[in-house]
Amino acid sequence: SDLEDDASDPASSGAAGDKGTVVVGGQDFTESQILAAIYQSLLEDAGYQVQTKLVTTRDVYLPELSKGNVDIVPDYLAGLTDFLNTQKNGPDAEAVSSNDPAATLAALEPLAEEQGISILPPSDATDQNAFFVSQDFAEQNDLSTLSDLAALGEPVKLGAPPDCEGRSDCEGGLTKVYGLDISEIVPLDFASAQVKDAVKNGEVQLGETGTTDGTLEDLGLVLLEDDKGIQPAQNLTPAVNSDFLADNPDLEDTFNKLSEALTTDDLAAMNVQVDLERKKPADVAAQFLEDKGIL
Amino acid sequence: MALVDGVPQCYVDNDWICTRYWTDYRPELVDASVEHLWITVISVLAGLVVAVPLALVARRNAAVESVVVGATTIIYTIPSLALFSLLLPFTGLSPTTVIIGLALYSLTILVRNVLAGLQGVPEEIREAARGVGYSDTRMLLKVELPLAVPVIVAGLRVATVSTVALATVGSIVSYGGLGNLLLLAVGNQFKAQIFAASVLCVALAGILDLGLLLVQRLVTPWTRHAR
Amino acid sequence: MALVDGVPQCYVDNDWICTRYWTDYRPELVDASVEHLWITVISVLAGLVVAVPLALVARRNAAVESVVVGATTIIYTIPSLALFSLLLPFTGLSPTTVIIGLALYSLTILVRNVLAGLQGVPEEIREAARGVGYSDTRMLLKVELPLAVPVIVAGLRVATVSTVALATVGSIVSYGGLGNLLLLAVGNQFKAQIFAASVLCVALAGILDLGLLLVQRLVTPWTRHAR
Amino acid sequence: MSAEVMIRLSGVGKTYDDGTVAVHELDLEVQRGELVCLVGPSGCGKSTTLKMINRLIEPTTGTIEIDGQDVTRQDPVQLRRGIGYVIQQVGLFPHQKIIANVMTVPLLYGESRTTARARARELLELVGLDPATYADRYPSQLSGGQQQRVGVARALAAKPPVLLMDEPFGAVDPLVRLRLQDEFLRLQRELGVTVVFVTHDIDEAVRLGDRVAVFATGGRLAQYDTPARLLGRPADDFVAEFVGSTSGLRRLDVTPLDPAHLEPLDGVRTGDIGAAIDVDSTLGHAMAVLLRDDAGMVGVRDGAQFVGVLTPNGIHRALRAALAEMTEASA
Amino acid sequence: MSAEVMIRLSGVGKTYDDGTVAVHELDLEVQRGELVCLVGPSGCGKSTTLKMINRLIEPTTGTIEIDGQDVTRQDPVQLRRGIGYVIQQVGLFPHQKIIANVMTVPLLYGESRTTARARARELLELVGLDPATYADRYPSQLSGGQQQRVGVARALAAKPPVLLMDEPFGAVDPLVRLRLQDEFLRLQRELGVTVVFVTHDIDEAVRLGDRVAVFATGGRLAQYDTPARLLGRPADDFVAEFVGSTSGLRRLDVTPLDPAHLEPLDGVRTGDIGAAIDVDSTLGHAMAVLLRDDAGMVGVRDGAQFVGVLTPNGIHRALRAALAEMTEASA
Ligand SMILES: Nc1ncnc2c1ncn2[C@@H]1O[C@H](COP(=O)(O)OP(=O)(O)OP(=O)(O)O)[C@@H](O)[C@H]1O
Ligand SMILES: Nc1ncnc2c1ncn2[C@@H]1O[C@H](COP(=O)(O)OP(=O)(O)OP(=O)(O)O)[C@@H](O)[C@H]1O
Ligand SMILES: [Mg+2]
Ligand SMILES: [Mg+2]
Repeated sequence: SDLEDDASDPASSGAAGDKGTVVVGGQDFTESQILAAIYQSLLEDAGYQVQTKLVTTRDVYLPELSKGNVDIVPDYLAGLTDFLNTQKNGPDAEAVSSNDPAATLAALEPLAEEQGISILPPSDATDQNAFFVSQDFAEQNDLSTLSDLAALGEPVKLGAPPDCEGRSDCEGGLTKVYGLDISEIVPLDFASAQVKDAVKNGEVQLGETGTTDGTLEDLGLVLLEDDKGIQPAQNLTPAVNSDFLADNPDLEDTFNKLSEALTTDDLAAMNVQVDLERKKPADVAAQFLEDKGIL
Repeated sequence: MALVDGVPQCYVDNDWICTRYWTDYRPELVDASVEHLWITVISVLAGLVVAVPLALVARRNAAVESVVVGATTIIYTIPSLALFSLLLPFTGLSPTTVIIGLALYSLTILVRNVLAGLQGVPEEIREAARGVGYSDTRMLLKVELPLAVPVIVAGLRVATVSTVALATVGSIVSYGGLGNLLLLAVGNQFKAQIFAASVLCVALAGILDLGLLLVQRLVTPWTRHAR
Repeated sequence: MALVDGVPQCYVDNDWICTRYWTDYRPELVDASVEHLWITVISVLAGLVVAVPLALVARRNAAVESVVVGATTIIYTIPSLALFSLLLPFTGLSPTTVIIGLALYSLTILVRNVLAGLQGVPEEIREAARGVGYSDTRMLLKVELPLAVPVIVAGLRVATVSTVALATVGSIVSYGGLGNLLLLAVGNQFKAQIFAASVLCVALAGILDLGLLLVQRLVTPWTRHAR
Repeated sequence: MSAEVMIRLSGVGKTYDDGTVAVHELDLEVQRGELVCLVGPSGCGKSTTLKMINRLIEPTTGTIEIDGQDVTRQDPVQLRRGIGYVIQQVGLFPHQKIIANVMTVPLLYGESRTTARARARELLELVGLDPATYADRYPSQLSGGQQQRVGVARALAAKPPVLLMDEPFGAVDPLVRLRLQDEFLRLQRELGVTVVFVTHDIDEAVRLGDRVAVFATGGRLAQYDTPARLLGRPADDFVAEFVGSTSGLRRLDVTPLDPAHLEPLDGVRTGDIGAAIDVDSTLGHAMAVLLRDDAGMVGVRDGAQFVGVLTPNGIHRALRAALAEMTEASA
Repeated sequence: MSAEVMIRLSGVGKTYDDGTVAVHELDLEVQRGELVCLVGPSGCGKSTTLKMINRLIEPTTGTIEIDGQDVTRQDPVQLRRGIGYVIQQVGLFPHQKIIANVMTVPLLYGESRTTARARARELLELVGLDPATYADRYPSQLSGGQQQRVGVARALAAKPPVLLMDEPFGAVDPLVRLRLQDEFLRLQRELGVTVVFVTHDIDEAVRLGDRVAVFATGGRLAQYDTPARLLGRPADDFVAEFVGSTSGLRRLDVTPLDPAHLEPLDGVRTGDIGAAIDVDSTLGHAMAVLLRDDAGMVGVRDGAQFVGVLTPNGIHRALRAALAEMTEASA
């Protein structure tokens, strides 16, 4: 529909359609949606016809990416690494991701290669997991880091997805690295309204969300700093089907330009625009590309 | 709260009801509703097309009935996530995945109601039909199915409404119709969108339900004349 | 692969089928199954208890029927996540949240089948009952409901099976029976647990379904004597 | 006298939605303890009339009173509890065994299960169905006539003051029917029940009815009279035709012997008398015996004593006399 | 002669699961074009017998042949297409209008809709239901007797070579029934249909049947004979009782006048003769006329010419003679 008078209708930019179709994959949360929209704009500008398919989990799009049903996905460095690692070596395999982006990338590349996936250079922008408490709780106990919380020495209930248990970037890291006493993991979705409610009304003390979550402040919640670095490097990186990349080598430049320009602050800002100002991801993406002078 | 100027107040307040949302997102809402509608309709029709022969096979004897009803039971208990993942390797990120899944779920309801409907046909009417030389097929088409229509349509209505609800799950493979909007909105607490998508879901279910009721009235005129 | 000694091979290989799992986790499996069972049974019974009066009110006139059926439709289209979040402020992290939610879902199926079943009672039998002086209540209890049993039980069976499946969603408030195990296992790719929980879900659904079938046979002995 | 009226229909009419006039301006009174038969051609509104009395169908015009009370002012359930009803389509409860179908009604009146069961067994015997064989069957395991008899037993089980019966013996053979009619009449007299009885069998109507209402197509009452007057003085051609050209013969079954029509025994040798019949036989029986053997006459006995002989001419005279008497009575 | 047998039951029996013997070792032959009536007390196995012929019920013993072919070797659907069937419970299709209910069968035989509709309208007229009024109603909008007639029309619509009818006129009044019987007999002779006709009305059986089979309880065949012999020489007490104590009277309706039993006109003045009847009337008609007026005799006319007078004694003699004749014939 061309009801929209926004200047950002990429489909109308000249060269559309003569390089064939590209399927952009991704997950259906705000950030991924914005990045998919940025990818779509870039690709359409490069003359492709673009279809975007946002799905719920990595399980769904990754096999499709390696099969070539999906061509390109904006993904997170450590998340992708861990996924491929456990897929190959089993759920109890030792983590090969770390808080060092270069090392993580080095671990990822061979794993991705095996699946027919190429990893383009990651951006500096990251979206790591993070833990939050209520503003009141933080003020009462003068908390700003996870170490502060551990120093309190009180058992805490953690609201996080069930897979948190034992993970080094979650319950495992919190107990082993920080020495937190986690009495119970209440299974609540990542960054969900439920977990935020539960923290706010004290059913749990600690909740899990992402560093680019723009909504916490409004809800009276605060992040605690990961001062001991248990969170692996979740730098944003384009994952491309290897065959597709081989057929379209010029894409690498396009996406490198994006990765260089993108920062964590950009992500948080764009998230706020979508999550709070309710702008459409496509519009936010177009604005971003224009501001950065990429398009 | 530091918000950019010109953002509509109801977005700022994150109101449930926000007329601005309905105009801003009209194309998305229309597209999603249309997708939701056709996925639902095709799934239920596919389910019905499979359910009727299954029910017919099932009523031949008690053992087959147990197997058929048991099998559809098992399908129904497979969580949609798992079912879709099972289908994914074969059908990929396509509407087919969703449609097959939804059709399979609707089977459970449809098979049982088709069976119950057929069982409800009075024996003397069956005997009269057999007596004048109706073949099994003809009796089915001309007597049993028409008389079973109220119960079958009751099943179709449940199946349709339930499919409208379940179709949202299709968002896991990006063909969830209004479910796509719903899931995104739940993720970022976009209440106006949650509300709009939910209302449209309900409206869709309501319209389909009403439509089926009218169809039933139309095809069972004899029930309107009291004795 | 550096693995701790003495870890069973099927854990190491992450096999789907792992007998060791079943013995190691027996208490968890039993607890989860029991929880699943009682949550399901109570939810469906609660649904039935509400559905019958609703159906009775509904059949008084077409307008009320539309309202009742429409309302249950609306409930059915509310995604479980949303429904549970709506209930959460009132009932908190308790089984009540799950049971109310599941009972509400089962309403849709039950109300329609109770209605369809009652409609299927032959007019001359109703007339005979009215003629000998049956009150509406007595006719309902002694004539209409018994004759509607096959259709009502068909609905109960769908509702039960569907509730067994839906009960897993209760895990979002940590009362999901086997769903709790399932969700954990999906989270950390513990295939033996995914398999065991799924099998138990299916078995539970199958057993309940069969149980209801037997109940139906028991309470409708007259259907066994062919004319 | 008006206290004696049990059921009164005044100007009762029923027009269905599509304009069909099923019953037209009907006035009908039934005395307490009376048995009134409704007869008439198929589709003339008999069932509709019956169902209006117990409010299964609401009349479009007129009023219906039972025992002086307007039925439309009464609670239909309470009303029907006081009225037994045998439905034309039989309408047994398919999910209940035969015994339970019959017990249904006494239980409704608050009888204990034991009493109800005993009464049900009694009634099954009465309608000729051995409880040992039939009590525990389901309706679908009975023949058409057997099902119908269960329906009658069910209606009788309540000992209701008013009984509406819609072709209750339509599907049973003449022997069983005769027996049922006799039993039913005995019961009806004994209990003093007021009965409205629909039948299309004019013989049955004449045999059972204290009065008979003949309906014409379109729900019009053509004649309402005692059987004797109906046969002797049909109100119009329609009634005459409906009651049948053989109406004189029908009277054979309802006319008792009259010693006045016997010929004296004088000069008749006992050997000449083929057979003997009782003095309180009907003419019909006399004629049957007369035809059976070749004597041309039949002896008539009062106890052990012969009182005369009956010849074909005697029967003719007796019939004629009965007809004349009727005509006078109705004049 | 054996080529003439259309339906042959040999040693046919049916025992239900619970041990009820519905039909016991039945041998029965029906000639081509013959109309056989089955009568007997309620529950004696008439319906069961009928349903075994078109395989709605499978016999437990014996064989059934139609036109020389064992029915169990035939496809039941094909078999039933050649056999019209009127079910005792009427069994109209509630979801089809009256006209569609009747059209059902011709359509089954591949007739065009136009032909089927025309035939259905014809048959509705035949059974006394005006198509203009009833064609577009649903079964629930008809009275009991009207529904039953639609059932008959439906079975006749196929012009089947064999017709099984289970109490087809049980719910209609005597006038309509007489008309239906006449129409039906005409049609049956015209088309040469072979009919097995269940009825509990012995009058109907005698009137319609070429032969009548009387069943006794327990599904035993008590007698299988022409109506005349059945009335004149009942095989046993059961048959005698069933056929009725008034069987002599029943004969009135089937026995024609015989000039031999008339008295001469000599010495009778025309004024003395009450009324006149035709020489080919039945005795029944004669008697009805005789009773109607006071003359004690009735004139008998052949065309314009009086041939004699009939007195009560004459009727008696005629009946006696008919009985004697029958007895000889069956001896
Ligand atoms: N399913 C059954 N199980 C047991 N007995 C049965 C079953 N169906 C019928 N019968 C019995 O078989 C006998 C014959 O039944 P059938 O219907 O043939 O009688 P009928 O001669 O047609 O009687 P009617 O004149 O009353 O219709 C009856 O005594 C009946 O009770
Ligand atoms: N729902 C209806 N709509 C229209 N006409 C109807 C309806 N029900 C019955 N009729 C008509 O009303 C008339 C009277 O019906 P009713 O059932 O009272 O007849 P009946 O005297 O009992 O006949 P039968 O002896 O055949 O049972 C019939 O002509 C019938 O066609
Ligand atoms: Mg009637
Ligand atoms: Mg029968």
